[in-house]
Amino acid sequence: MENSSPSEIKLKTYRWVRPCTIVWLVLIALTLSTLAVGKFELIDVMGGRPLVAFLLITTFIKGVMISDYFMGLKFVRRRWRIIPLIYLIIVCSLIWIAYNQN
Amino acid sequence: MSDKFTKSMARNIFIGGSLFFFLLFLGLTFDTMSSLPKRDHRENITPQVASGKMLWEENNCIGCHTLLGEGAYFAPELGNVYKRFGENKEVIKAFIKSRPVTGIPGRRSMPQFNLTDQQLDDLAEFLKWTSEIDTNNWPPNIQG
Amino acid sequence: MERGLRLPFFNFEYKLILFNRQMFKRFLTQKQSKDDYPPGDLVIWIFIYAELLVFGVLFLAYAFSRSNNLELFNESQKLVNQELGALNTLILITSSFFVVRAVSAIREGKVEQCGHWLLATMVMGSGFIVVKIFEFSEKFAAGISLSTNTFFTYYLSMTAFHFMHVVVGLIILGAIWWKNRRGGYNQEEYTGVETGASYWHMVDLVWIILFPLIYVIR
Amino acid sequence: MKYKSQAVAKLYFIAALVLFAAQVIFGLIMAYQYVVGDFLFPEIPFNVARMVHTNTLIVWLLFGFMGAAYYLVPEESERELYSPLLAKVLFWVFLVAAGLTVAGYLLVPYAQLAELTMNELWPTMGREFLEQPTITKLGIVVVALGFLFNIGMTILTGRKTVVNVVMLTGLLGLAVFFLFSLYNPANLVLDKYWWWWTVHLWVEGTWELILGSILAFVLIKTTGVDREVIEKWLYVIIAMALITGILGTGHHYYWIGTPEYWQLVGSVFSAMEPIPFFMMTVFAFNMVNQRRKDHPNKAAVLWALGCAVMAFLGAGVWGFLHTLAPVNYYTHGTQITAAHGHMAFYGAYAMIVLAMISYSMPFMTHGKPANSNKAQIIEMWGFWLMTVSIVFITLFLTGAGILQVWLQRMGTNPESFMAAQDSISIFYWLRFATGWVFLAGLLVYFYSFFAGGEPKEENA
Repeated sequence: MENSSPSEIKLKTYRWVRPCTIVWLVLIALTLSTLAVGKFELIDVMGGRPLVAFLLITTFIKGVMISDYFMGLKFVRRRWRIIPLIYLIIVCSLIWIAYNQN
Repeated sequence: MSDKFTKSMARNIFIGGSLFFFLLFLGLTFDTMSSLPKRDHRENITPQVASGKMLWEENNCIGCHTLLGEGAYFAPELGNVYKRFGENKEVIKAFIKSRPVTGIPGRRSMPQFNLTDQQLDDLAEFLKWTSEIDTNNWPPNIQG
Repeated sequence: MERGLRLPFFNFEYKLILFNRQMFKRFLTQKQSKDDYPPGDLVIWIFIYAELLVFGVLFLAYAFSRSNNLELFNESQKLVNQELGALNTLILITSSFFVVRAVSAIREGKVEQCGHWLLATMVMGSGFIVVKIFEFSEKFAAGISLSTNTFFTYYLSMTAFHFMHVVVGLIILGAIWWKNRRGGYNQEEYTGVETGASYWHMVDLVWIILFPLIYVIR
Repeated sequence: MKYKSQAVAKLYFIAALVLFAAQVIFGLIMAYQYVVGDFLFPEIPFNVARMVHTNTLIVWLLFGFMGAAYYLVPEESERELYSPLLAKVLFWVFLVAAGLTVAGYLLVPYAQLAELTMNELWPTMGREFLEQPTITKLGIVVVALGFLFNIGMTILTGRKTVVNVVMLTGLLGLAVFFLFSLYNPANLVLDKYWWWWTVHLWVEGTWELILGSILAFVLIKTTGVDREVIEKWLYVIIAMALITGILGTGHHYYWIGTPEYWQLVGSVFSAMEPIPFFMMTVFAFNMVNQRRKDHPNKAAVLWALGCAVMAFLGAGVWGFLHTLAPVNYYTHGTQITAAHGHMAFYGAYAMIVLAMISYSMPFMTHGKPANSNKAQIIEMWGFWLMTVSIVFITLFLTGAGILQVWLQRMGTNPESFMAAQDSISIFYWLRFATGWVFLAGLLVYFYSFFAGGEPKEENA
């Protein structure tokens, strides 16, 4: 299928630029929160489980945002969007399971 | 077939990917080569051990035995035979020397190699050296 | 003798499981035509999935061997510099943002602007490399190597493996920037830029997972 | 077959099949020696039979690859072979060298063969798969250089297609990595490290390129799907093969004295090695499903599809069975390795050579695209007999391996090697019986060349 018609591109580019700036800022905020958790040894202070859950959820959200907005999978057929989604779910949940093993 | 999948990009991935991973492999090889001297006590390789290895090769022991798990699976593992025979070179030498020429009826038989005493000692020395390689504690038990 | 929608890789499963769903769905959802394929060349996406799989297996190997010798991992993790890790994450996220701007620029035909955004991405990427080299030299100076202990085996092998991917990413972006400078891309033909961008996002996505897992989780 | 110089491949294929038969016969001798230890002792001890078995395997596969190259390169580069005379000369040089070496193994004790061939000047003998005397190894290097020159000149001055280029890359890689067999240091750990550069980077590196390009050629010719599509997928498959295969060498560096990080690198990357084989299976079936013409040579298509499937099972699944370090700790050096070896070698490499033979022989014997229905049916009987018997040999050896691991490697009081071998002799008897089925399949396959009947024309 050839690229969509010029007017279509206009719409898509417009929609692209604005959200990706927001996404960028949100990503930075989440990264800083992860650093904060690490820096102030909150995990040792407040116990590991809730905070690691928080970390994994923020990682998951960051991953989904990157794959949807930055990689542009949000504007593509659903089957391509599912793959990174499932990947992130599996990796983050298995890390959570491994963390709780001991 | 969709045009979204061009042959030139596939070729680039092939060339780029294999070069990339070959460079990684060279890097790991370099690291292994520089850290091996600390692991395989190569300083103990005396001329005797070297000639023992030559004997091991020239009599094709690898044709029946495994050494550190690699070789033929017909006869026992010899990487740790020095330890299995009670850390005693004489037992190994006696075993090789005493192989019957016509073999043991109905059993897996080791040929008689007619080695001189000096050769037997070299071969035992090589097997002793091999048993002292740091193989990340393989095999799982003394049986090998 | 064309048979239905031709998807090279998934065609096999779709034929077995689903009655030809795409044709049916297309008639229903005509409101806004989604692209059939992700941006960039499909081969890069096959490579991306392979790399995600490798890194995924490495992450899980790290996680499960961490739970086996917890004390060693927690102890060794103290030697790891979290600020540098976080700085690198911010760098990579920003470089990803720049490359998105580059793609949207070329989509609007602004070749000049796309070149600038690509340059910005590469500058951030080299920033990541500088920080990484500093971190590695710090570790090697402290006598830490691949064989020090299990934690550092994982730490060094994963970060070095990712580091090499950033280097390759910079080479790809450099090639695209060079082709763009010589007018290789325009509003009609920009698949190359999207391909490089998708690869770069994969490198960023992998680091997003790697940073909390190795640097923070204790 | 557009060019008459392609007929040179027929010589190579006949030699390949003769050596294949020799390999199977010595395989049977060894299979019986596993159960009756002193069979043919001391005339042909087990180690001599094994050397002949493994060396004839490698040599007949090399003959097959060379024959395949001599057949497909002229057709791909659309010009006559650079020098058919050189091809014939190299054929006889290689055949004589191989024959002398095997005769040397059989007639003279190995130590004496080493003396005769002055091994002490440049010792490279006595290592698994590389037992040939040094002069034979140098002979192989010369033959390889001549062969590469011949093929290279044909490709460089003709049409360059992906199949051609990939075949040349694979053959060049094969020649380059063979050179590592000439390095044999006194330090056993170094010796083993570099030994794997020849063995592993052959069977899980360059040979996969050769396998890919021959399979692509056969599929292009038999399914008529346009070349662009097949060549795109060829590149993707061999890219994945090299990406996973190169670092996959690590799964040999677990227990030979190399640092421990190889257990991580080796496990992760070799666990991914089945992926290219899976892609190859999906690719082969996809191409045949989308075929634009029904090629009369059904047997060749069967061989090509069978090769993709068996390569995935043997090299992929059975490889993954014992490639992870924690598993390999117990199964290293047991019959599990032998089981993987049998199915991987037959499935990936023997079958692709037989597929090429099955495709090209009709053209070379009577110029028609396919043999008669009768001949093809007999050939398919040979295919199924050989393939099914290899599957059973692998199953029996896997059973033997699992029991051996259980008895000899696990538990509090493990049995000695010999005691464990006696306890699993039932599997060796079953494997021995299946070996005869394989020989029967081979004979049926040979008979299919002489079955006669009216060769079939190219239909729609």
